[in-house]
Amino acid sequence: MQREMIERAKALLADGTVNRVIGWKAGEFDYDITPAVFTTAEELDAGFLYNDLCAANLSKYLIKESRKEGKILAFLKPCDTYSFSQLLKEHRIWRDHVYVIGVPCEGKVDVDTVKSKGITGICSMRCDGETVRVETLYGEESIKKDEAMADRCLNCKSKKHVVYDELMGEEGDVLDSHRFDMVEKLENMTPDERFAFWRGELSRCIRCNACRNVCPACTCEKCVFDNDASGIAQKAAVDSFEENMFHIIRAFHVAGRCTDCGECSRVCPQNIPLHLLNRKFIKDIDELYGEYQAGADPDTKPPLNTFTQEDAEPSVIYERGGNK
Amino acid sequence: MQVNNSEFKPKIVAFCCNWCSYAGADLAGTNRLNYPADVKIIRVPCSCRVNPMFILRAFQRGADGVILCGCHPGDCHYTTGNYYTRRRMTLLFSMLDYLGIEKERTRVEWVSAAEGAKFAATMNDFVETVTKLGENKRLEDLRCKEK
Amino acid sequence: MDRETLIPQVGVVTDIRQDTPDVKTFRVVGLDGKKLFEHIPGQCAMVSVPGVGEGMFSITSSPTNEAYMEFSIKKCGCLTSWLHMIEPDQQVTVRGPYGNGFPVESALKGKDLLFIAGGIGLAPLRSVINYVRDKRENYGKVQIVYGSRSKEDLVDYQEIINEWMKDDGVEVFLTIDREQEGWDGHVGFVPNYVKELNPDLGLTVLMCGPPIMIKFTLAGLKELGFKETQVYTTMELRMKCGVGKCGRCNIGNKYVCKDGPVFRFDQLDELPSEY
Amino acid sequence: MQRIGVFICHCGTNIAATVDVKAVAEALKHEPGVVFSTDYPYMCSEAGQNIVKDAIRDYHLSGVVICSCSPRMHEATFRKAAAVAGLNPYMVEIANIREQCSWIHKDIPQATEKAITLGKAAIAKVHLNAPLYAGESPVVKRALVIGGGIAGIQTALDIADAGFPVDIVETKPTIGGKMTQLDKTFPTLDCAACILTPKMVDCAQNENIKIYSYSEVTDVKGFVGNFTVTIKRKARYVDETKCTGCGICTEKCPMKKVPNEFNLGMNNRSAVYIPFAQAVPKVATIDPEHCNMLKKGKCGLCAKVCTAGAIDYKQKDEFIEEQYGAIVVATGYNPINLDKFDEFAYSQSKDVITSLEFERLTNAAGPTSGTLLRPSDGKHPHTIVFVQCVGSRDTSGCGKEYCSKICCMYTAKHAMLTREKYPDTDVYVFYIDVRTPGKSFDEFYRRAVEQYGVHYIKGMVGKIVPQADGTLAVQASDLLDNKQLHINADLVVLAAAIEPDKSARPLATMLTASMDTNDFFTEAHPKLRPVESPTAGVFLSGTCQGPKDIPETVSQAGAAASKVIGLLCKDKLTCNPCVAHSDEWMCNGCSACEKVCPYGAITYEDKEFRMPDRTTAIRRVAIVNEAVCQGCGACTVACPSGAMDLKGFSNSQIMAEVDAICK
Amino acid sequence: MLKLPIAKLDEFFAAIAAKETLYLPVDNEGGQAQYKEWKEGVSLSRALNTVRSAKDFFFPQTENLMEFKTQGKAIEVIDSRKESEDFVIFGVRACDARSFTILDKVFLVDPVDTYYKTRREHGTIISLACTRPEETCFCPLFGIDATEPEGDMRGWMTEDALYLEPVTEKGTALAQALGDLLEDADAAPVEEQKENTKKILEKLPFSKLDMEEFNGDNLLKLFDSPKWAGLSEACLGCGTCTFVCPTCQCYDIRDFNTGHGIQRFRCWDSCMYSDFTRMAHGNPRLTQLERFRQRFMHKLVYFPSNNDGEYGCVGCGRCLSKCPISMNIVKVIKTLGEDK
Repeated sequence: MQREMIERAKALLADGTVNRVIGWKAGEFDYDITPAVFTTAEELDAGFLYNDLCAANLSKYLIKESRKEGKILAFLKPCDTYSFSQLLKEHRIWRDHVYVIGVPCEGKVDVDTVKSKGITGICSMRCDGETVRVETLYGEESIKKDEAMADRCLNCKSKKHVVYDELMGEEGDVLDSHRFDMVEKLENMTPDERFAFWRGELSRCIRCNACRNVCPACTCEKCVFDNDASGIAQKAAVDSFEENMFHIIRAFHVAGRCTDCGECSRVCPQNIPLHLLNRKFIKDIDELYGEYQAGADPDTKPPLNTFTQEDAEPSVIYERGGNK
Repeated sequence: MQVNNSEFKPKIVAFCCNWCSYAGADLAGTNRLNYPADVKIIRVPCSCRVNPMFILRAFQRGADGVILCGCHPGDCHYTTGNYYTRRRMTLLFSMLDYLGIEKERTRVEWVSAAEGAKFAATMNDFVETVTKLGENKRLEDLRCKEK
Repeated sequence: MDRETLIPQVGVVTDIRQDTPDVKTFRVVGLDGKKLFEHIPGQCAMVSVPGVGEGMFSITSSPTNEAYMEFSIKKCGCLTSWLHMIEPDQQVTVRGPYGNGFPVESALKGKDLLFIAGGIGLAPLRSVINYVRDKRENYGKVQIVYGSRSKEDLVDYQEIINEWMKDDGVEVFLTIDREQEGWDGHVGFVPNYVKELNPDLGLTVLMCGPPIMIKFTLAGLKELGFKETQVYTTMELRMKCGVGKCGRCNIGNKYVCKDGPVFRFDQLDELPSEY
Repeated sequence: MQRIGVFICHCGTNIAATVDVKAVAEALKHEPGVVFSTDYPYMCSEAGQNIVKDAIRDYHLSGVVICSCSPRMHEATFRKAAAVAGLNPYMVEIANIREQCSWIHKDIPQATEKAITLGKAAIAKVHLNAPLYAGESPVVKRALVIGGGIAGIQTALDIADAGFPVDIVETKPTIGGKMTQLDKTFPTLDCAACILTPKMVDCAQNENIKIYSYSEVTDVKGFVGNFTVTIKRKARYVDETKCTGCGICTEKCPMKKVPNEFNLGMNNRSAVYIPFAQAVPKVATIDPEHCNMLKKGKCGLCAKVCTAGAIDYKQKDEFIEEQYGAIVVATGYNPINLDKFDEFAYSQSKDVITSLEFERLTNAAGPTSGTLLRPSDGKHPHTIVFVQCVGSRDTSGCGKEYCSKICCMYTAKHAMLTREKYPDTDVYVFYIDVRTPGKSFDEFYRRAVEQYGVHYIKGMVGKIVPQADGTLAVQASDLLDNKQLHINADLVVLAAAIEPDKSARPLATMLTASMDTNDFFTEAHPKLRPVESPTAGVFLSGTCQGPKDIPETVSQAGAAASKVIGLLCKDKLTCNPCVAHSDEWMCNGCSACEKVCPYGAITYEDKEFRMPDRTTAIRRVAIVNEAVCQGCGACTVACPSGAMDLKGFSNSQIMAEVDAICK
Repeated sequence: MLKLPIAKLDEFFAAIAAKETLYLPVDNEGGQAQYKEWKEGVSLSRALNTVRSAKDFFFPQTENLMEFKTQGKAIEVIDSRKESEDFVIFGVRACDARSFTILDKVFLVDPVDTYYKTRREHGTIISLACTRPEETCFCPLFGIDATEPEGDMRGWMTEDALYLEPVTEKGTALAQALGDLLEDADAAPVEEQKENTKKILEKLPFSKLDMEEFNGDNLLKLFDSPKWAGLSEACLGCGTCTFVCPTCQCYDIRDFNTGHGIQRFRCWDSCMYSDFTRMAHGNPRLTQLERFRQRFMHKLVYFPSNNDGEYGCVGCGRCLSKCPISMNIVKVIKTLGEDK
């Protein structure tokens, strides 16, 4: 696939369709892959990479890239296309400056997940069918691929590309994932347990803003939390309240717009399962206002920007689940 | 330490839309319908003006309960405002509940300009509920607590 | 015992003078009625209103003023707008002094001095000018070129007319950007005026003003034959925490809070162009 | 930081009896920024207002807080007083310490404490108030009426009578609408044409009225007082100014087999046609679908016979742009399509007709010249079955859930007229309920039953099966007698539900006017502003807002006209200054605000910005039309960045109040 | 050399905790190590290092500097600091142990930061030698010996014992206070462990990067390098690298109105944030390139040029494993180092 992508990119560069290519660039190890813009065939040969470790969602970069001169070729995985489509819907990307090639994704191996299995000192990593072979400072190890994948890939919502100019490989389908299982589990806890759970998680937040800055839905020119005039600007989550506030408001601001790409949880240095906040909103929206997948189509109104006269009353939350 | 609930005076912030609920609150006053002084009303043009930030801000600053009152669905002065409110607040409150914060501390109630009695009754009920819950601990900002 | 560098003292604003439509000069003393601390001309102090903000301002009064300090503050942001609303007896907090200041007791001593200022840029220079005027014997001749948008925008106009202009050995050249009724002085931008005046190449230049003025004046001075080693400026706007630790004020490896804010242009030349 | 004056009203004893007003004045005196604080028995009295005015001048106040009764009571009073004293009226805030404090609390210390808190909240807010200025926008003194039926005609006439120019845009070649197709009108049974055509003529002759017939609105820009409307004048291939309406062309036209829409296809017309004798404007129109000259370039007969030289085969659609101050929507209705009701055999038998077709069959100008004859064989029908509520009050999903309102009465009319003209005819009416709430309506219905012997049967028609002998087997149930009925009818008339005209929805989008799920336009307020749409400057007339009969339509038309006149009488509109405002540096153009705006007040612009790094960038940003925004604030919450804020109720103001209350 | 049988580890912790607050790396809910206060039942994490560095102890993410009370026109300044209590940090790795000397060069030079200084004086550091370095480690590059960490007392953990060696007076005092819990021991097992670890350290991929380019003389050349554009293009501008970094010390001072006073607090800030340098006159670092460059120039050029060649990096590798886009100081060193 990688070879094919490089050839196609070269061809599109050569015929002038595009003048840049955004993709993934190899790092020092197999897993430290950086999103990068390539402008020449040589650069592509030297560094372009696509494999089971290329996890970053490139769609957000296109906000800036599409505003530049000329057209850029973007390789997008199925879940990236949802983000891309949502960004188009919000007029954040200049569509005619982007040439999208959809590329297949079989789920990405996550180095942190591998490390959490006790494999450390990883110098190289290679997918061999369903097995991931890892070379470490301390010898060779192997791990099953599905044990090496992050939650977001294990519960992949769709292998279908919702927007593209060209597709490589077979088109996949929308999947029936179990992505709400954990949300449900939390819902079934008592409020005390839930409170304890979230305190345990959110108290680790260091307010590095990685979740926000990587999020393809967070595209404000200036975030309310950075804007002193907003009255709620905060920098370091000084009090536990501020941790809650930041994550509640952030989740609320992306509610109905979050495509559940899972980047927030991927980049969190503290391994906070932030996607569980977004998924809660998605689940509520699905249950209360009808199934809605952000980014799935260009026209439907985001659920928080529309209504029906028959919508549930807020008291529904008192009724739901009794005294859970 | 056991909180003595009979002495606990909750702080309640009530956001009322200018056209229905604020008028309903006025009517409660005109009819001398008593409700606890712990309830303080903030006038907003429409319930849809209430940003989730305001609600969290109130909790941060020491509110023990926040109630939002608007026109009945379908009667919004601006036609559609309270429909948005309804969705926004349903989701917000559900999220607070999900985080383990007592859901009884937040409420949305539709009160028309004619429902002075309902306004007073709602406030009495809400204050009672929040009083039972006691002080807001789960969504407090320790810095804002009087030392 | 280390000096507490971040904890401010409380100062009382004893007098507020409206200098121009958007500049006020505040006179500040300590709670005991005495001057808060000593300083070198060109040094700054952090003035703050708790809950509103902190701001770094150059101390515009001369160290020779034993009674009080003055800050000339232009209304531009949240804190400065707030300061413009206050009335005498309002307390503020002050910490400092910060920065190196002008080398009035070393490099500048005995020199002929040319001050070039634009707009509120007079504020840091005023401290030096008055210092030099008070210690006249230590310095050669003094020339001051000061320009502003209009007559009303000239800061310390009264002091300039009533004191500076009457001093021996002090020449003041005022200019305003556009013709104005009741103004018979020079009209034109500062850089051009400096070139017109064709100052003596032996002068040491102290310059402060808006970046665009600095840029063109420096170019003009160079054309006239001045060397960068002769020209000083101050970059106090780059100061944030005042102590050179918060990580903002550096230009390359130089920290404006500690190594500045007063720089000679040849020093700036060695630094990355990040200012 | 403001210089604030605080004024505590005793309201006689209304406040002072339970709130220690002196204590409140004293406590608030020490709040930051407060330079003056006092109390007075009646703040709203002239003397009280003078205290406020004097303090504003003497203490150079930049903000005023009045602790008194509800702002709904006296906010305007104190704002005016402040304005008189030279303070921007929006620098006044009211703390409601009567309705929301003294009147509901009995305990004096408690009420006093609450009053102080409310005062502090108002002070906190006023610190962040900024002077607001009500903008003004000029009013174009011309109205547009979309739709030339009785609703549009009446509205236009009333507006024109008041002296304002008004344009009617009608998509058909003539104005008149559905009413021209009706025979008699209930309950007085006067002839529709007799009462309508004079009004049509009035329209044509009124100097203030301009009729754009055979035209459509294709674009609407602007806002109340200032709409720019693009009107497409469809090519009619006849020069309106030259055509005399003599009709020679229609007679000579060789293409005579075009279904006549005026008679609902029950007879034919020529390719060049005048819809009916009293059409306004009375000019011919060439139907390009059927004209041989336009289709094949052969014929040209009409041009030859036209002595006025009005025929112009080269005519093109023309787009004109006009300015209007107000727009009235009068797009009317249509009977629903009956495809989904095939149990009534409408598509199978010519003798199953709609009520509107029945109108044509009984109309002297209709295909049968007013004689009631079966469409299939031209014979006189002896048994007629009327079926009510065909598609109305239908919860099955095939029809409409609402009641079409007019069917009960026109069916009674049809039944009665049939029995009167043809006493030998048996007339059955199947109904769910008969609804006759209207002046003389129930009397009318009873006359049909009692005087004319119409068989009213409460029940449903299950099926209609055309028989070999040309009759129609009607299977029905009689709910009162609880039995099945079989009637062999000669003619079946279906009272089809009515629905808004199809053009309404795209028009609503253009106007940013809201619609309900049935595509009826929604009112600004269902009770109190029934003829205004929520979009300022857009008014509703007739059935586009909901089913109604002619008198109701005419009265709503008049009401809409009076609202329009009220608007056009003003030279300038004063806007509510408490409107949304977008900070274009923070806006990212995501369109969330636009989606929740009920007034269409938000538009987007690609604007060029000079960025701090001296490059220029084109950014899509939201622009709020302050003349259209009503200040609800829905957009401010939809906007995640806070770029959108509401003047007078800004985020920081409300949060300052929250802080003060929770302190 | 002192020795503590591993079975007595809890006893050892308890003994310290009885005297002073003891912090040590503990596994948290996120499955990673984090410094937490030792309490009965808390066990030492087996992870190589904590996600957040140990700088928190001396330069916490947020700290209240002072309070203000205002009344009318009057202001009262209240130094709300309480006398800091003594504390012990156990398990600091060599990289973090070195980071304190780097922070000292910022906070303890004139004008001294008294908040930092007080904490520094009250803290006792028990460092712990590494035995299982990871691929991201490159402390040898900065002359740090992971087998012989700095600190008030240094320790080596073997399978059956904890070996300790007091280094400073503070360390000696602590060892003495622990009395008979510690016994004198032979250093041989420690030496053996060191040997083994060193073999791994030898294999570390980045421990021998070429640093020749990075000195004050090349300041302008490096600053003007065209390569910054490519290096910084994917940077998200988040603060992850700066917040996990043991030597990053940029801060912001802010006021918070609590409703009954103003709290002035200091909190971590990041030079990677877009409005970090936004000040009264504008923003001198407008693009992410400039901010990205600032961070690395500071660590690799500015800091050494002002501090006798000492780099502002200790090679702990946190930014390597935590950067969301896997851009890091090693890639910067490699890329810019090519231009010799």
